[in-house]
Amino acid sequence: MIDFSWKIGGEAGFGIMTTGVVFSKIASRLGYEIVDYVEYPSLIRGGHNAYEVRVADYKITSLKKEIDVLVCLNKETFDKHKFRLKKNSIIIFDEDDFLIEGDFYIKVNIPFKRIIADLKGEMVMKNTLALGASLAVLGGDLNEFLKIIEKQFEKKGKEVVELNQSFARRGYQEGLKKTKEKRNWLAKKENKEEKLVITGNDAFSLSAVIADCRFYAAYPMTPSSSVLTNLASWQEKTGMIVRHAEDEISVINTALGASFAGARAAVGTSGGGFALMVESLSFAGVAEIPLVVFLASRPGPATGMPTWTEQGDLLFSIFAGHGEFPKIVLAPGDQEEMITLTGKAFNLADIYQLPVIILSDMYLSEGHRTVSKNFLDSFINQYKVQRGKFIDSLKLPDQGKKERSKIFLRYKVTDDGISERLLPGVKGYYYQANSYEHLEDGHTTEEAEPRKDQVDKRNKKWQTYLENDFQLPNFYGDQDGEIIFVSWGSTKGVVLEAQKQLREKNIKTGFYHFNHLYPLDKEKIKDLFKRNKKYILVENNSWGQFGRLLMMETGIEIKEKILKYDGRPIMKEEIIDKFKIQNSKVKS
Amino acid sequence: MIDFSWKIGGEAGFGIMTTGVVFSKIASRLGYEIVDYVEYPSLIRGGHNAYEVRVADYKITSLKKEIDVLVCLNKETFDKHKFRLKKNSIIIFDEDDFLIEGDFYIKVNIPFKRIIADLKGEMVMKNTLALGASLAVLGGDLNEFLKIIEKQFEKKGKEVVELNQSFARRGYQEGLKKTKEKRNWLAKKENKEEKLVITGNDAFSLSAVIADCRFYAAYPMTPSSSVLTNLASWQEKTGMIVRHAEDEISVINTALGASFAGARAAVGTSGGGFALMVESLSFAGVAEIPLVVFLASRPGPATGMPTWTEQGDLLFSIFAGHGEFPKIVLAPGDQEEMITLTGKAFNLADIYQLPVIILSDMYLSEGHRTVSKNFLDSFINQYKVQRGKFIDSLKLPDQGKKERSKIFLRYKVTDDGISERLLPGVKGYYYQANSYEHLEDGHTTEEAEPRKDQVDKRNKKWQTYLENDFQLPNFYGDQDGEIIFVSWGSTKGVVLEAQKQLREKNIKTGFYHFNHLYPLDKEKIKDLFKRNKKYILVENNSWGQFGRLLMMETGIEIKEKILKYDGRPIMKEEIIDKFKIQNSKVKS
Amino acid sequence: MADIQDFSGYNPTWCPGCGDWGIGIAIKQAFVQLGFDPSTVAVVFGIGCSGNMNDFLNAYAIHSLHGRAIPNAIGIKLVNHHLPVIAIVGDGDCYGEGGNHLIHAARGNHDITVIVHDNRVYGLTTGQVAPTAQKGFKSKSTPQGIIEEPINPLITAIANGATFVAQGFAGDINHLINLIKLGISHKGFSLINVLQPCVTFNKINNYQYYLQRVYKLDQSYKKEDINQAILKAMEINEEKFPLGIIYQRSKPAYHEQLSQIKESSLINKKRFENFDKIIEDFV
Amino acid sequence: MADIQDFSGYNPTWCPGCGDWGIGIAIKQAFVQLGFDPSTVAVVFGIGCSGNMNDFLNAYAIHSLHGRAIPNAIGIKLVNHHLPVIAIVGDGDCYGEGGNHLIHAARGNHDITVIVHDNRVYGLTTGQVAPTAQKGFKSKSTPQGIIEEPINPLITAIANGATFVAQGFAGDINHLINLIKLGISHKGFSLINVLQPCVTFNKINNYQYYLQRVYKLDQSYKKEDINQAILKAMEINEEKFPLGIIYQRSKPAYHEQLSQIKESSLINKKRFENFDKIIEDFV
Ligand SMILES: Cc1ncc(C[n+]2csc(CCOP(=O)(O)OP(=O)(O)O)c2C)c(N)n1
Ligand SMILES: Cc1ncc(C[n+]2csc(CCOP(=O)(O)OP(=O)(O)O)c2C)c(N)n1
Ligand code: SF4
Ligand code: SF4
Ligand SMILES: [Mg+2]
Ligand SMILES: [Mg+2]
Repeated sequence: MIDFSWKIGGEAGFGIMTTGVVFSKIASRLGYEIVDYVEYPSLIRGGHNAYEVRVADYKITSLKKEIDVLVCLNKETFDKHKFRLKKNSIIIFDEDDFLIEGDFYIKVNIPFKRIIADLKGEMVMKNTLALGASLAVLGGDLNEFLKIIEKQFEKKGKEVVELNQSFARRGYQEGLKKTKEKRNWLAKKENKEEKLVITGNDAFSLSAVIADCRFYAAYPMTPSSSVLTNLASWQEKTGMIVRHAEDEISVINTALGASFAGARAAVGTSGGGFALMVESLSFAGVAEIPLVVFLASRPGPATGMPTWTEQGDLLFSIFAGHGEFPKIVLAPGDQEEMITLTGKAFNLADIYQLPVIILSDMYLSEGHRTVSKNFLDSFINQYKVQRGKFIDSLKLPDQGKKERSKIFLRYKVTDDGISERLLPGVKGYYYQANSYEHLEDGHTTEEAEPRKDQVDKRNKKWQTYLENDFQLPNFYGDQDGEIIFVSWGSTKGVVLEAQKQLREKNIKTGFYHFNHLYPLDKEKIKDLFKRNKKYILVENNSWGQFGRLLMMETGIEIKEKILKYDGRPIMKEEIIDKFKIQNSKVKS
Repeated sequence: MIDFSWKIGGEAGFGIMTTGVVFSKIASRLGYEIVDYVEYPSLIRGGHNAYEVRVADYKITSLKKEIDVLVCLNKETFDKHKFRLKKNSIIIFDEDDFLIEGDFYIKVNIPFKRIIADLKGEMVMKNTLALGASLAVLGGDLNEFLKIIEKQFEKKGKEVVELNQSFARRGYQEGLKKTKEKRNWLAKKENKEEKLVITGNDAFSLSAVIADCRFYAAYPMTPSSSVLTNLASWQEKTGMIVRHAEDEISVINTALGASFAGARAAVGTSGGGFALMVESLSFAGVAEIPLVVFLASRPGPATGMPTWTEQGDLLFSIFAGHGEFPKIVLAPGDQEEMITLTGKAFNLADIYQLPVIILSDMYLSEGHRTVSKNFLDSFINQYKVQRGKFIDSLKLPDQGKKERSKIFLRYKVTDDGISERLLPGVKGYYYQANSYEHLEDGHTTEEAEPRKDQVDKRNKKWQTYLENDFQLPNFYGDQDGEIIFVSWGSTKGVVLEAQKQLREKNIKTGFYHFNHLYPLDKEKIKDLFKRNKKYILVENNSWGQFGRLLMMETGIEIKEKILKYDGRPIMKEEIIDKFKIQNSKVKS
Repeated sequence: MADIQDFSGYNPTWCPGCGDWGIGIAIKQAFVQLGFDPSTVAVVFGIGCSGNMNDFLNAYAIHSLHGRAIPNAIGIKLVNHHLPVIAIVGDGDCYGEGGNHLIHAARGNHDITVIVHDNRVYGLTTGQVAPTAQKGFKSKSTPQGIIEEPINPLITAIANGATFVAQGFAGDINHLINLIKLGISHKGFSLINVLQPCVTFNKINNYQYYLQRVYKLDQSYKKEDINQAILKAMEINEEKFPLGIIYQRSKPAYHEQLSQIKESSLINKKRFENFDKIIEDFV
Repeated sequence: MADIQDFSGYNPTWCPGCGDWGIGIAIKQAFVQLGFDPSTVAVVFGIGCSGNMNDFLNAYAIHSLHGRAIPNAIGIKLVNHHLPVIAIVGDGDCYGEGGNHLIHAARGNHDITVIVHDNRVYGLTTGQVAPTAQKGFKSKSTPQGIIEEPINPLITAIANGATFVAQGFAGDINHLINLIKLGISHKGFSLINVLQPCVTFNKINNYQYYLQRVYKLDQSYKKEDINQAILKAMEINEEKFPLGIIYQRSKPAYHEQLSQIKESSLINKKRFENFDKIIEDFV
């Protein structure tokens, strides 16, 4: 069984990130599963940059604590990660840079600097050397790397391609030279399924296109920005219109205009930008304009830690917006769920005519995973664009001699809380989408009765949603386990891995993973928690926000909590360790 | 016992509002207690405008349903309020305008139009006539009215004063002429205490000045705007600087700059404006800059019903802001509480170095009440400006030969979560207030440990607050009542009145009124709700937001709810009626 | 062919004599003369007395948030560029709360027409200063007189890429009708600043005030000369108010520069389904 | 007397060759030459590579939100007007996200100095267009080239009341030091737009580009003539970049027009306690 973790580190601004992605892609092309994670400062240069890839020949869903191969482009990398090394970890480094004392580790000395000086290369090419060397050490195939280089530098001409390839080869040769033990950790696998290597942001971007989203507006903000980059770069192919607006208020209001005009529309941002959109979210609520909001969190408050991860915006996003209006909040647990739930979000926004928030975070948004091409294809085949009560044509009104255009009852009170929504521009009708309280025909009102009716109508949508589209948490693991983990969103993968490891120790656990976060179906969820088990909440924040939401909505209180809020994702070891302590406590 | 309700109505834009306030003031000066309420559309002209004053010679805290005197400046007023009239209600109206059929009511016909035509007055003077006539009908004294007119028109010259006074007299005479029964409903009382007639906004404004708030910024928004008007008009006296900025984002950021520089600062707005401030609230949270936010709600979502009332922003305001940071939310129940809690809010903001929100709503913000001058004086005498760990001087650092300025540990980790805050400009030191996560000295950090320490430090403030400054709900009524009402903020008065009336029917009730809304002390509150009683939640919104908060924070679920969300304040009859039905249900 | 009645919704609730009446009539008349019908035009209203026109004017419409009409209008235009899109806004709305959007919409030359009710006050919130208020103007929020100088929206728009910048006067409806028609017909970003007396809260900048200070640009005025236009627009700082098109140039509108919608409007396009074309990047 | 070392915080993390290095040195040098000490000056930083100077420059400081440095700076100034207040911001920061604040701060002639790092891109978020980007500039957010025209911040400021509007170049540090000193010494709103090559994400507007296109305004240039100044500022549309003070006039600053703080700064005033004076209105 192959399962190792490779990490490269160096000074920020020298191509570490690209190198990491290329490594992940190579591993995937060779037939392996990957989970990766990047650490970088909110600086363009200076500071430390590191990229970690876990590779396995079976399904994996989180990182692992031990680093098996560490590529140190500088000494800091070694110092920072020393505590995660095992005795026989492989260290690829340059002895001209620094020395590693003692008998630990398998040391692979590659004279990066000297080679670059010899071949008159640039400093960034350290990466190419390092990747070549890594492949050699791991017993990998160089070809995929060479192909990727070719594609990457194609536009810059043959010479550039060849130069870079020569560095890759040189690194590979050096690596082979320095490797005594032959490994098959990256040996090319046969009969491999076709796979994609994508981040959560990529998954959102792909699914938005599949869902026929035609308008995307954004203002760059880490960790959501690559959605903007993706969708903008695909514009000519997909025909989507992408607007990088002057600020987030303009972003959401352009999208609302677009959605009013009939196009599926979305916006993307992080907590700070989302905060600026909150007034307009309320506008979407009262005017009943569909919108998908992609909110990729980073640790706050305020500017916080822009390039790190946290699940800190849950309660904020749920209650965001003044006044009372329905919204739906979904939080995918991984790339696959991001694909399916994004598709669903666009349908829900149209069906219920309200804002749907997709909650992500840096860990999910910027980390890569392998996703099988089959999975995506079957999603594409199954996906139906459901626009609910949106209508794009209507019989011309017949009103006697002069055929005057007629007002359309945009906010008609109905049993399910949803009214027909007419495409603006359809001949013979008109109506206004009103930010004031309004009558069924959209005109402003301040009268008590219609006000009450419209509030009831809007609130009703939630009930309809709960009946038709809400989904209970997924359950993983053993129904008869004594311990039940409860988590949401991006913490899914790490809990699954912790469960696996615990099972190896003969500890059976169950796991409720929520991705339909709001609204919640009180009675159904209460049922799930009826059994007398030990529940443990796992969240990447300091308040246990989902635990509080669960308490509010269902009265269920989870007292045991594993909370992490230092900007880093939770490691499976942290769950297992915590669990041990708690367990021993119970016993003592 | 005097207890009547007077209401005047007419077309918007014709001085109804001023007339109402003047009536309230006259009643107060004559020695009575008042509660008033204004109804006006979000239009400058057109639409209906009405002003209602309840007057009594004992303490009253809400409106009453029956209208005893209705002044109709147009027919609409009569039609709209007919359902609230009793058989012997007094109607002051103009028969040239419309006729009232049947034998009901005490009809007082005042030919407004003809008099105005005769005396060549302007249409607005209808109000003066009507007020004069009202005083006559009620057995009131004309002098106070004449004095108020004098003060009001002073600046426009003697002639204008006299013209207006002549209308007042004429109205009074007409009123006397048409009154058969002599009443003493507004007879001047002796030995009366000096009283003020103030709105919730006035109370906030006064208390902000008393609390030494030196900087106020706002962008006009109903129903908060009169705070801006008040504070701006007092600037020359108080020395406060008031800025009407270009938008709400500028409002809060100017105030944060002012607060950073050492001045007590506040901002005021309604839900929509508050929504725009939310990103910066999070900034105040992480940078630990004190700020008082006055949030006067109106029915949302979005533009909603600008001139009406609702308690719809509770959960939004509590969870407003991305990331996790502490804030304090207070919701005064009436004018007196607005005075004391505003004073407290400025102290809390300084002591805990965080944003403190004062939640009001249109009903509290724009309705008048009598407040005794003694109450205010004793508040002024007792009030202490407590600035917590704010320091405005520090010994010069001694650092050897060259005395370089030294960095001040602005975010020092302490037991209570609060660090010293140095006045910027103090010689020999410097520091930055940082919107990024930071070290104790304010420099940006992305390291795990200091991040965790700062999150813990900020969260700690809540605990310190709960120990030192949190207050449990006030209890009113009978400890042994079977029924316990639970409400918050501006619904206080109406519940108190409902209790009184129920007691008259021998139904004993208790009432927990919350004004320290967030954070809540879980254990202490759970204790309060331990007794097996029938709890009834009273809220002016559709979600029962406080009920949900209570559930989240304490696990207490209140199933019986009286919720109103049509833009109107709750009437005591609505509580009593609902109560009857519920009660009878219980019996059947 | 639609007539005035087609566009007439509720009876306006503006104060008698308010300049908004004139603007309202001019807009409806312009729509009629352009051959529009309520179902063939999109209007976005801001929040203010100006924006209250939402209930008086029939059209496919958004009654937006305070300050946000412009981005809404841009969104509509990009999706359905065959619809004419008009934003009807206040000076507090568009130059205060939403000031940033004005600049950036101008930069993009988005093909929308922005009609600003310049009454130098916040009418709907009962009389605070707008960014157009004259220095020293006393209002509820500035009882000692405003310290700020008025904004110059005309130059701000011209210097930042607007291709049609005009000024009208609510007291000259015929002239205004024409201006609005020209603004809507212009392909690109059109700003029409309309001098609008607020009879209730602005006792200084009333009809008389403007009648004495407005004048019409004549034939000799070269509206395509940007330098001249800017100097012309400077005159409002000296309380002289040129009426007419102050600046106009022809330049492709934003939507005309999008290859995506060369063939058909965004809303009418067929769904993109060639997903493999984008998936290949991730293998 | 403080020296450069007093103002030097952490070592900058800007890319080698980035124009921010030059701006950083110029600011520190100007502070030293003006006789400041870290404890006698207030600085507000925006969010961006530019704003990252927060950790490299010692002073009483706020590291603000993206786009909000200007209102923070105004607040500080009004409370403690004896402190010089400088805002150090990016072009995305100040002309994009915070564009509205620029206009209205200029209108108020608030006595703050705004130093904008004009690199025509968003540096910190790794290379999207800023509002200053040239039409057609290709970036992560505009792979087909930006459609919008660049903002003209100089005219925008001048036309809306700024009293000191200047342009500097990160490649001419001595000139820039002087400009910053003059801007800070000027009583009123000062905008200094600094042309700043971003060597990493803007391969077009690099040092060469600017060296070929910048020129210094000479003695004969009349900086107090507003019409001339605006025409001068128009030149940037043609890729000519005048360096120096483009416009300056003397006018009371906002805080100088507040009677409340004639005698003493707001923070140093005695507490107001004559409450009956305001209570009487309510009897
Ligand atoms: C975010 C927000 N802030 C404030 C308000 C309150 N408000 C409504 S209209 C208005 C100003 C109206 O002035 P203007 O835009 O000039 O329009 P006018 O009434 O003068 O036509 C304000 C401040 C609001 N609705 N939303
Ligand atoms: C509200 C908000 N939106 C977006 C961001 C993300 N962000 C950080 S810096 C930046 C742009 C930086 O560009 P610029 O202001 O030009 O500064 P530069 O890095 O070029 O110096 C953005 C969009 C943010 N921090 N806050
Ligand atoms: S308040 Fe002014 S702007 Fe509003 S309707 Fe009346 S006159 Fe017109
Ligand atoms: S990315 Fe550009 S602006 Fe930022 S530090 Fe590097 S060169 Fe300078
Ligand atoms: Mg206005
Ligand atoms: Mg920039």
